[in-house]
Order: sequence, then structure tokens, then C-alpha cells
Amino acid sequence: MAIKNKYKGNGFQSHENQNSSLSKEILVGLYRDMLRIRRIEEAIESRYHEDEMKSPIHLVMGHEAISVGSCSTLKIDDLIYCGHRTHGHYLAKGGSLKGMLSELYCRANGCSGSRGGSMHLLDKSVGMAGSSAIVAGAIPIATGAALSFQLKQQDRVSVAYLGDAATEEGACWEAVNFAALKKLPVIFFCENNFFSVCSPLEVRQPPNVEIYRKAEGFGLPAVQIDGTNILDVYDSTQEAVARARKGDGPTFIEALTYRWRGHGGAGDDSASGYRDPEEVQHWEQYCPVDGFYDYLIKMNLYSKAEKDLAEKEIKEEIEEAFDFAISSPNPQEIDLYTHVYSQ
Amino acid sequence: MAIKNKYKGNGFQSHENQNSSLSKEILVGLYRDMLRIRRIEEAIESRYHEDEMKSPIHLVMGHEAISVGSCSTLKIDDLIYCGHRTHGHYLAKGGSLKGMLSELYCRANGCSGSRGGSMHLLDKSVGMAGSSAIVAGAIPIATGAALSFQLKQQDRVSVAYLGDAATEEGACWEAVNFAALKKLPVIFFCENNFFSVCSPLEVRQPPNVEIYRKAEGFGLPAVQIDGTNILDVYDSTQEAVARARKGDGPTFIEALTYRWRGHGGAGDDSASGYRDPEEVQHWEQYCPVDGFYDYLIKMNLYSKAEKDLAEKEIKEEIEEAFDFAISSPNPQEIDLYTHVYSQ
Amino acid sequence: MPWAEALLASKSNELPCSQEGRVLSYVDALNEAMALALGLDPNVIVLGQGVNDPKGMFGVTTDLHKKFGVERVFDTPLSEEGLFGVCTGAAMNGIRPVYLHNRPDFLLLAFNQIVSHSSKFHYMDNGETNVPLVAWAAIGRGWGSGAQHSQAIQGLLLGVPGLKIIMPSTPYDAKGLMLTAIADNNPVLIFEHRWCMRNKGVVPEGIYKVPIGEGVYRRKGTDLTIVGTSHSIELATQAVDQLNDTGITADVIDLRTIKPLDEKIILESVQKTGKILIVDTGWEMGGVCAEIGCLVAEKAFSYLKAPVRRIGLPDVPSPAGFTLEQFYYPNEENFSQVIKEMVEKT
Amino acid sequence: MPWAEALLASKSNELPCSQEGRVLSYVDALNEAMALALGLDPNVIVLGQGVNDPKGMFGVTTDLHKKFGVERVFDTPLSEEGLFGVCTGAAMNGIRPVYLHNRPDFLLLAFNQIVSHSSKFHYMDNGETNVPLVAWAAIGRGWGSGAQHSQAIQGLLLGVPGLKIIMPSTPYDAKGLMLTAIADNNPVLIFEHRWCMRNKGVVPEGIYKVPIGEGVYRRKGTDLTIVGTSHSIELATQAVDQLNDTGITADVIDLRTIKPLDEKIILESVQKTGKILIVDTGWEMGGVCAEIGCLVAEKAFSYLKAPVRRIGLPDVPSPAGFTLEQFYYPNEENFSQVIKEMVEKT
Ligand SMILES: Cc1ncc(C[n+]2csc(CCOP(=O)(O)OP(=O)(O)O)c2C)c(N)n1
Ligand SMILES: Cc1ncc(C[n+]2csc(CCOP(=O)(O)OP(=O)(O)O)c2C)c(N)n1
Ligand SMILES: [Mg+2]
Ligand SMILES: [Mg+2]
Repeated sequence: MAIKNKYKGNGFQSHENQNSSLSKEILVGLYRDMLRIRRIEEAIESRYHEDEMKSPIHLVMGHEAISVGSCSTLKIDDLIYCGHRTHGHYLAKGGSLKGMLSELYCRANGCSGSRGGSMHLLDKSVGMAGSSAIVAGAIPIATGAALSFQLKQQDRVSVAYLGDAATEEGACWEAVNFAALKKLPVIFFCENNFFSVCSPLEVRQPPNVEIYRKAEGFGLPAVQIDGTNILDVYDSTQEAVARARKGDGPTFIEALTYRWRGHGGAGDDSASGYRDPEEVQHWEQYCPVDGFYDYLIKMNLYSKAEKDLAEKEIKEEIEEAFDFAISSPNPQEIDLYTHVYSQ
Repeated sequence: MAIKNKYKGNGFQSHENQNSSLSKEILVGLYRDMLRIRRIEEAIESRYHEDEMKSPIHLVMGHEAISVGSCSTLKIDDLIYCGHRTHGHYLAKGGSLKGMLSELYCRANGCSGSRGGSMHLLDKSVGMAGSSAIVAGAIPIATGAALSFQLKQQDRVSVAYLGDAATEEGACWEAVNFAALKKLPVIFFCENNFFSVCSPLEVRQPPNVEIYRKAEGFGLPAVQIDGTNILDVYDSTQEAVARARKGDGPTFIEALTYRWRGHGGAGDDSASGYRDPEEVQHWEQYCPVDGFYDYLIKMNLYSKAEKDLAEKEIKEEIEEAFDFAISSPNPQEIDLYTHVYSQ
Repeated sequence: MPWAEALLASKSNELPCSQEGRVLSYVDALNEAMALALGLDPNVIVLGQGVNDPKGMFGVTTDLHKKFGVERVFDTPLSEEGLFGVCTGAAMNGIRPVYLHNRPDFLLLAFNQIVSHSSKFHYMDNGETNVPLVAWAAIGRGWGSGAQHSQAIQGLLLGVPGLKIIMPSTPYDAKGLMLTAIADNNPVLIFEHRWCMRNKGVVPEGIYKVPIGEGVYRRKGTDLTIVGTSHSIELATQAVDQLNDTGITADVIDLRTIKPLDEKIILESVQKTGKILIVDTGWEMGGVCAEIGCLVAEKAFSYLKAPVRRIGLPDVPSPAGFTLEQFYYPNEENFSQVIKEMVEKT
Repeated sequence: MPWAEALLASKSNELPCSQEGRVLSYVDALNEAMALALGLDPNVIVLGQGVNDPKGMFGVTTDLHKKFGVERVFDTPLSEEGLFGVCTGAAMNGIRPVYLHNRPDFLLLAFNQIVSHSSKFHYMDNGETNVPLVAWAAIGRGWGSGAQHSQAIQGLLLGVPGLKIIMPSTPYDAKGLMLTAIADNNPVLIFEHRWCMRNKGVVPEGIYKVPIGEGVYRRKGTDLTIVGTSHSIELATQAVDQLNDTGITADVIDLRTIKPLDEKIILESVQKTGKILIVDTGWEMGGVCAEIGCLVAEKAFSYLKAPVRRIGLPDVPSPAGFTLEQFYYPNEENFSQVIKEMVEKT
């Protein structure tokens, strides 16, 4: 089985000897945020077999540069909306780790009160505004948020994260058309990882069709980028955000990336046969986290000692958050019946 | 109010002094078929105030070149599927006039037994296979018909007629993607008349967006043509049909045209203010029927006398069909309950 | 929230529907409600296919865009699913959209957003998100509307938690319930009936509130209870009035809302009469009639003196043709017939 | 039609569900049904998201593509609305699609095609068009499926004319009804329940037909009638068996199909027991329970000795968390409790 989905980006080679216009502080922050997400995912994965997180999980390993690179260009009152693969965006936007883990452990103090589960993480205090487990379901909703900003003349932007498969849902294009028509401050951020569960892109969309070109046909500025390269993600999102803030309307970003783990649950499932384990290994060479670390080291912006410290801090934070979640109370029967209607 | 929708075609000027590769017989047949549809629509319109055709009507005046030009390239066992504006396609594909008028008069022997009405005309004996009053509803259905041809290895083509507004429904693009993916023998024929009921295109789709370019983004050969020029319609449909028969998959055709009458019912409703009456007059200059007549005359392919004869024959046919419909029996109560389920 | 404050500040609550006062058409009553809401709260928007065209959605939205601008009263692409989601997202962020549709049939395209999103965010988001939106549609009937343009789909949505569903019959209620719906912090569906939209009636000026979830007696009587909404309860009332001479009297209850359902008024009346006829503009099977029939058999069984009856549509798609329609839709005579049978059989 | 002929030719009709014979898992029974249908009729196709991936739609479609080729057993883009329409169009032209979905929730995206197209063409086209298609989905439950991945939406579709809706509970019925559904010339929806899919049972080899619209007795008794389908009737049967010691016996009727509804078996049993408990995996309000409760109050009123009861889901979205789920879903104990109450109160 050949490597079907050719890697189209350059990893960090494209920035290898190139100074970024971003400050050292920001660059190191980007790295630390990616590292944190990676470690959190690893921790969740390592404990998932205990069967205490009674929630489906959709790990984001391989996608970290997208979450962190894009969310870093947003302000706290800019809003993001996600699909089922929420962990990375939730954390990158500043969502509470304790709230997330409590949610995975089905606790009363979970970030959505144990009503939502891992596919409905939200933390409205930081602009992680909602998610939908229905593929493409949140795209029109993010568009509606942008409409509210426009109507209220607020200087805010909303982002809809979507997978490659979400572009097969008609509602995606309905939302894109409306956003372009009204010049809404929304960014459609497509994480093209070439798979929908176990179905490769080629059984769902014709060969030689590029997703971002569809968006272009609908009248949007659209771009295809290397989703494992956080600086590319940062730059293109920043451009889109600027466009939105200027009133010039929406942008469609297609970031090529790869999911290292199975669609849901812990571990890689390539052995089942739907994708070549070599393909996974191929993509792992372009680790968004490690690749950026190498870059920072090469550019003399970071050191091994600093990384070790970060690892230590992150480890402590994660342990504390797990302890918090596990020792948190379960919901009560009465909780079932609240919030069906709003007053 | 300026003429907003610039006329992009050339009427028959593009063929003015140009010989068509089609035989005289075919050319005259095309003209006669258009003339017949025009006269039928006029007859319906002139009697609609009698309130005996208790059915919504959506007249096709201005669109005749599309119905006739495209259906003429099809074989009897090729199938067409329509939306609400069915009259022209039904007649052009060879549907029974008596069956159609009986349907409009709600008679038991209407082409859909008085269950369908004007928005559900069908005549399966000639490949007018169905229609949907839900905008874009028939697009996936026509695509499914093409899938059946492919699975059964039949040398047949299906056509989905759709309006400009139908391209705002997500299901349209879901069907287009699937057809391109599977290389199905289907033609998506978009009649862009710049309006959805009273809503002009510019309040529904962004400026400078061309519908056929959207289709291109989805991986289809797509073309924009002058929908008032029957030779352009014929040629581009024939090309699409040939592509489909060769197994090369679907084509998207966008034909620019204009509806002379109100969205539904009899008469022009421009006076109500949603479009400029001058705009209607402007388009009437490019009458698909008269323009083609002038061309035929100029090319010495037809004569006034032949036209007079055609008019006479058509008039007689129409009168007979109206008499037939009006004197046909109404359905019975028992008819209500049949065909809910198929045996 | 300017809206809620203004509503509370306005002294009027449930106004009695007196027979005196200004007479307005049903359509104008709706138009007035929207104009008041738009005037009161800058977050209210009105959208839908053709809301600002000369036809103005049967007249319901006529000229609103002239008064309040096309930013707030605007036409939309077709995209029913996408636009319902857009309204939901806007509502989650402080806008109060009123999204109008010619026909409920078109809402079928948006079921994913209605059933799995709009009505569920408040719950899924642990009460942190509100979705104050109104979706409005007019049930079609007659003139060949046919199977795809005349569906009364309220029964399909009755089970969906988190939704409110309103079906008014009078201009008074149409206006009052529209105002209440716009002020409500939940997704509210309003199903009008094209034939009710011909009605005229007394409609107070200014803001008043008709509560969601409360029915009213249109007639008081002793022989049986008739409950329903919209055009069906109108027909039932006419049938009862025509039977006056025969001495038959009935409680006729216009529920006005089908979700939440006013169980109290239904059970109270059945307790008195012991017989119930349930009427609805939708299919009998699995619809509003079924819910109420079951409810009564559960909670008022000991008072029931006769089988419950329902009058809705048969398990058949709407035919397009005029003659078939006459057989399809129950008329006043069918109503009278059933009422007489129910009263006679004791 | 090769299909119909083959079916008629096969001597088997309704086989009795004996306790002897080959034991198969529910999932394998479904797989076998599809394999038989694919083998019998070249016009049968099986499609859906991931039907030919290693997971094979919970195993239901595993390896079918290897036997019958990826032209006939194929993966699809998401596009639920579009693909439902594609299936409808193919079915209108002689193909017999079996379109599988992980979850009924995803069918909400296709309601326009299901409600306004697939189920209506035969009628709108005056009987000239058939739509022999099967849409299949498995109701989710547990492990945080939550509000958008666990909806039992059968109640939303019960009213739609022209549809057939099947909800099996045993491997025997799952296979037999799948075969019948594929042979049927109408759009048929099959709602499985993820928890029934764990079952094993006796399943005959080869083709046999379980009729659509006919229920069966799972237990016979005298104290009350319990009707329902799928996982609910399974739970009810267990509850009744556990109550054996107390001397309580019940007619337990597995309807297997909810549309068309087997009125005869329901009314026959209620006539005997005078009491009915209706169970369903969906919401109580406006759903299957409501229809059957109303039906009995209409047509078996004089036999009823006690209020009808229903056990379904409360008017609340499914919560995601484990603890809340325990409160949300009725369990065997809830069933026993209600049964005991119904028997005791006379
Ligand atoms: C409407 C709908 N159809 C199907 C599913 C089942 N499903 C859940 S996640 C998923 C894969 C989506 O793939 P993609 O959008 O590319 O996101 P990824 O998982 O690759 O991040 C599918 C098909 C769903 N949740 N919603
Ligand atoms: C899903 C849906 N939404 C709205 C309507 C109401 N409607 C009927 S025809 C029509 C206009 C459609 O315009 P277009 O597709 O451009 O066709 P045209 O009438 O111009 O030929 C509309 C909006 C409908 N029938 N179906
Ligand atoms: Mg993907
Ligand atoms: Mg148009």
C-alpha cells in the first residue's frame, strides 16, 4: 500500500533559517501551548483504558499546530465553534483543563455539567463558545455568531473549525455563501486530515478537487496551508482575522494535516487496515510540536532546560487536574431536569 | 432603477449569418416546439382567471429555448427531473398535452391523477420522470437515476433542471459532489433567471460569483451559456450528453435567461416593484422564439406560410386539449386512498 | 435585556379578549407585533425568503424594512438548514431572530438544526447558552398546494425537548403570542394556518402578552370537550355554534400552544364533560391528537365516559387536486357529525 | 422483478421462532440478510458511511464488499440529505438501495428527502413510481452518546404517510424483517437499538420473511398488556419474567413494526386484559406511546379497566454523562414498579 496522501507542506523546513516577525515570548508561548496539549492528550489516552472517562474521545495529536496557531491570533472575546474533535481548540482558546477533565469523568462540575461530554466542551469565559457532534452542525452557528457581531457593530471575529468531511455536508456551503454575501467576520478553518473515521478522502470527493478551491468558487478568499507548521497557521489566520476586522468578510483556510490516532478512542488503529501504518509514520516525521522545538533551538530562541521546566510544570498541572476531576462529585437526579428550557 | 442584470448573451446575433450543422428539419422542429410551448402557456395564461385550473402555475415564457434545446438532444429513455417550473420541460420531452391540462384542471385523468398538480407533472412514457415542488429536491433524485443507469450499465442520461436559487440549497452541492465522485451520467442544468420569486440574485449570492464556477470547484466541467439562444443550448447539452454517454461523468450548464411573467400565476408582476418593467422589456427583445424565427427566415430555412400553418395546427391542438381536459371526469373519493403504499 | 424589561414595564399582561375595540386583520396583527418588537429592541431582526419584497410574506412583513432598515429586516438565500443555524448562532449571541417561511414544509430541510442544535444548546451547554429565536411558517391548504406545500408538521416536532410550539387562531392571539415568542429565551416555532390568516378580530394596540402554554375556552358547555388549535378549533367552534339549536353544548378549548401543553385546562374540562374530541390540522397518526388522547386516557381515565375521538388528517399525503382535497380535509359537517355521535351515544 | 419472484419461490414464509436451531448474533443475522439479498438480486446495493471499512457499521456490513464488489457495497460522502435523494432516485429506477447510518440522528439531515420526497413519490406520481429503499440506523445509548448521538426519532416519523418503520428486537426478526424490507416496494426505515445488537438467538438459514405490520406475543398472560418494540420490549419482558414469582402474568407484545401498526393484536390483547402499558425507546411526548395510548382509548375504551400507562423518555434531551444517563433511561426496576402498580390498583 503506497502512501496515498502525499505530504504537501514542508514541515519547518520552510522557516528553517528564517526569522519570524513574532517575538521570542510569543514563539515560546506557541510551543509551550502545543506541548501542553500533546501531554494532556497523552495523559487522557494513557488512562482511557480505566473506563472511568465514560465519554467518546477524539484525540487531536498531529493537529496541535492548528489549534494553537489559529487561536493565538484571536482575542478572548473572539469566539470559536467546533465539531466533535474539540480538545485542542478548547485548550488553545484557554478553556479550563479542570473543567474539561471533569466533563470527561462525567462530573457535576464538568465544563458542560456532564450534559455535553467530550464532544460538547465549552468555556464561554474564554470564547470557546460551543461545539456540535453533528458533522458541520456548528458551521452555520459560527456564521450566526459573526452575524451578531456585525449587527451589534462589535469588533469581534468567530471561527468555525471543520473537518474535510464537513465540506461534504450541504449546510457548510449554505453557511459559506451567506457569510460571503453578508461579508461576515467569520473564518472557516478546515482541518483536512484526509479521513472521515476510516473513510479516505478519495472515496468521498473526486480526485484533483481541492477543498479550498470550492470555497473560492463561492466568492471567498481561500488558501491552502501546511497544517503542521504553526507559523504558517499563525500567519494565515492572522491575515484572515485582519480581513474580518476590517469588514472585508470571511476567509476559508484549508490546513493539511493528519490525525495520528484512531478516529475515536485511544491508540492508533491503522492495523485494522483502513490506512497504512507507514502513512502514519510518514506524517509523524512532521510532528508539529517537535518540529517547532527544533526550529526554536536552531534559532537560539529556546533551550533544553527551558523545555524541561515546561514539561515539569505541565505534568504537575495535569496531575492536579486529574485529581480534581476524579474527586469531583457526580451529578444528582434533579440535575437531569434543569436547563431544558431557559427562563 | 437601472437594468441590474446585464444581458450577457447575444441572442441570435452569435449565429446570425452562421450555418448550423443541424438539418433544416431539426431546426424547424426546434422552432415549432418552442412556438408550441409559447402558445400553450399563453392559452393557459388567458384562461387562468376563470379559476378553473385550481393549481399554481409557473409559466416558462422566456425559458423556451432551454426546454426545447436541451430535451432535443435526449433520447426517449433518457430521463429528466424538474422543480416547480415544469411546463416547458414536460412538453419538450414529449409529455402529453392532454394529460397536462387535465392535471391543471384537477381531473382524474390528469398526468398525475390530480394528486400532483402543475408542480408535479410527469409522463414516464417519454422520460419526463418526476418533479419536486421543493426547490432543489429533485437534484439528488436525478443523480440517483444516473446512478441506476451506471449500475445497470445502461446507455442513458439523466438531467436535473434547477433554478439559480436551487444552488443555494446545500443538497445541490451534495448531489454535484457525488455525481463527480462517481462520474455519473447526469447533467445539472441551471436556468439562471436572476430571480427567486421576487428576490434578485444579488440578495442571495455575493456579487461577482458565477454559479457555474462553483460547480467547477467541485470538479465538474461547467459552462455558462446564453439561455435564449437555442443553438447554444443545443450544442452545449449535446456535448454534455456525449460526455455522459462516454462514461466521462457529469456536466454543469448554467444558462442565463429571464422569466417574463411573475413567479407564479398569470401576467407580469413587475409593477409591484421588485423588478423594473424596463428590465422585462429589455429581455423581451431577446425572445428565444421570435429571435430564432428571424434567424430561420434569414437563413432561408423557413417561411411565413409555414409558420402560419404551424400556428394553425398548434391552435387546434390546444383547443382540443382544453376541451378534452374540461370535459374529463373529476376523481372520486376512493381515489384519495389509493397509491399511499405500493404493493 | 431591553426587551424583557420593556415587556415587564408595560402594564399589560394577559388582556381579556373583549369584543370591543379596534378590529384588525390577522395579517396586520402579526405585522404590528413585529413592528413593535423591532421598535422596542434593537436586537430583534426579521428575516426570510422575500420578507422585504412587495408580497411581504403574505403581508405579514410588509414595509417593515422601510421602517427598520434592510440590515434588520432582510431577505435570505434559500438555504433553510444553514440559515436556521445562522439564526441559532446569532441568538446564542444576543440577537432575537424571527425567521419566516412560507410553508412549514421548508422547515423539514432544517430539522437537523431545529432538533439537534437549536432546541438542545441550552441543555448541552449546561444552561450557559440561550437560543431566543422564533421560526414562523404558514400551513398551506388549497389551490393545489399538494403533498409538498401543505404539510402541517407540528406533530413531527411535538416530542422534541426544548422546543415551544405555538398555533394561534385569532388575530388577538397571533399578535400577543408573537410578542411573547420574541421575548422568550427559547426556540419557539409558530405555525400559522393560511385560512386563519383571513380572519379579522379585536386587537389591542401596543404591547401585550399572551402566555405560552395556556389554552382558553372559546365556548363553555357540558356535553363534551373539544380541544385543538388553529384552523381546526375554528372549524370546531363553528360546528358547535351550528348545533346550538339541537341543545348540544360543548367546552371548546383553543390550546393556542401545543408544547408546552396546557394539561390543566384539558383535564379540568374532561373531568366535567367526560368526553373529548381532539382536533388538529395535521395527520391523526402520531400527531397532536394522539398525544392529547393518550394524556386523557392516562390522567383523566376515571372521568371518561366514552371513547376519545380525534379528527385530523388520514394517513395519506395531501392530494393536489381540488376535488380530492374536498375528500381529504375534514369540514364543518364532519365535525358536526362526530359531535352528534359522541353526544348521542351515552 | 427477480427479487419478488425469488422470494415468492422460496417456500418459507413466516417461520415460527422456535428455540431450536442455529444460534447467531444479531449483527451476524443482519449481515446474513444483506448478503442473501445481494446474492439474490443484482439490483440490491448497500451503501453508507464506512460500510466497507474494517468496522463495517458495527459489523453489520463486514466483508460484504469483498463478496459483492465495491460497485454494489460502497462508502459514501457524508451528505445525508443528498444521498437519501440519490437512493430515492435510484430506487425509482429499479435499484434497491440499503442505506445505512450509524445513528438515527443523522437522518434528521435527510428529513426533507424522507418526508417530502421518498415517501410521497408513489402517491404524487399516481402510483407510477415505486421507491423500494431501506434506510437503516442504530439508536445509540451510553458512553456519552449525548443529546446528538442517541435520539430515538421514530416518534417524529410515525405520522408520515407512505413510510414503513421497523424496530426489531431479536436476531430472528432483524434478519427476517431486513429481508422483507428489501423486498418491499416502499421506503422502509429500520431503527435498530445498539443494545439489542448485543443479543444472540436462533436464526434460520436462507431466506425467510417476517411480515411488516405484524406483532408477536413474547409472553402470554392475563393481568395486563405490554406493547412496544426493540430494546424497550426486551426490558419489559425481563421485568415480567422477574415478576413471575409474584404471580403476575402479562401479554407482552413485540410489535416489531410501528408503521403500519398492528392494531389487531393490540386491541385483541387489551380486550382480554383491560390494561395496557406502552413502552418505547423514544420520548413519551408525541411519540409511539402516545399513538398507541390514544388508539386504545378510541377503539378499546369499553374494555379498559384502568388508565393507560406509558414508559418512554422524559421531555428532556439525552444527557451525555454516565450518572445522568442512569436517571434518564428507564430500567427493569422502573418497569417492574409500574407493572406492579398497574396490577395492584384494580
Ligand atoms: C451528520 C453526521 N454524519 C455522520 C457523523 C458520524 N461522524 C462523526 S465524526 C465523523 C468524521 C468526520 O470527519 P471530519 O469532518 O473530516 O473530521 P475528523 O474526524 O477527521 O477530524 C463522522 C462521519 C456525524 N457525527 N454527523
Ligand atoms: C426548499 C424550498 N424553499 C422555498 C420554496 C419556495 N419557492 C418556490 S419556487 C421558489 C423560487 C425558486 O427560484 P429558482 O430556483 O431560481 O427557480 P425559478 O422560479 O426562478 O424558475 C421558491 C423560493 C420552496 N418551494 N422550496
Ligand atoms: Mg477528517
Ligand atoms: Mg430563478
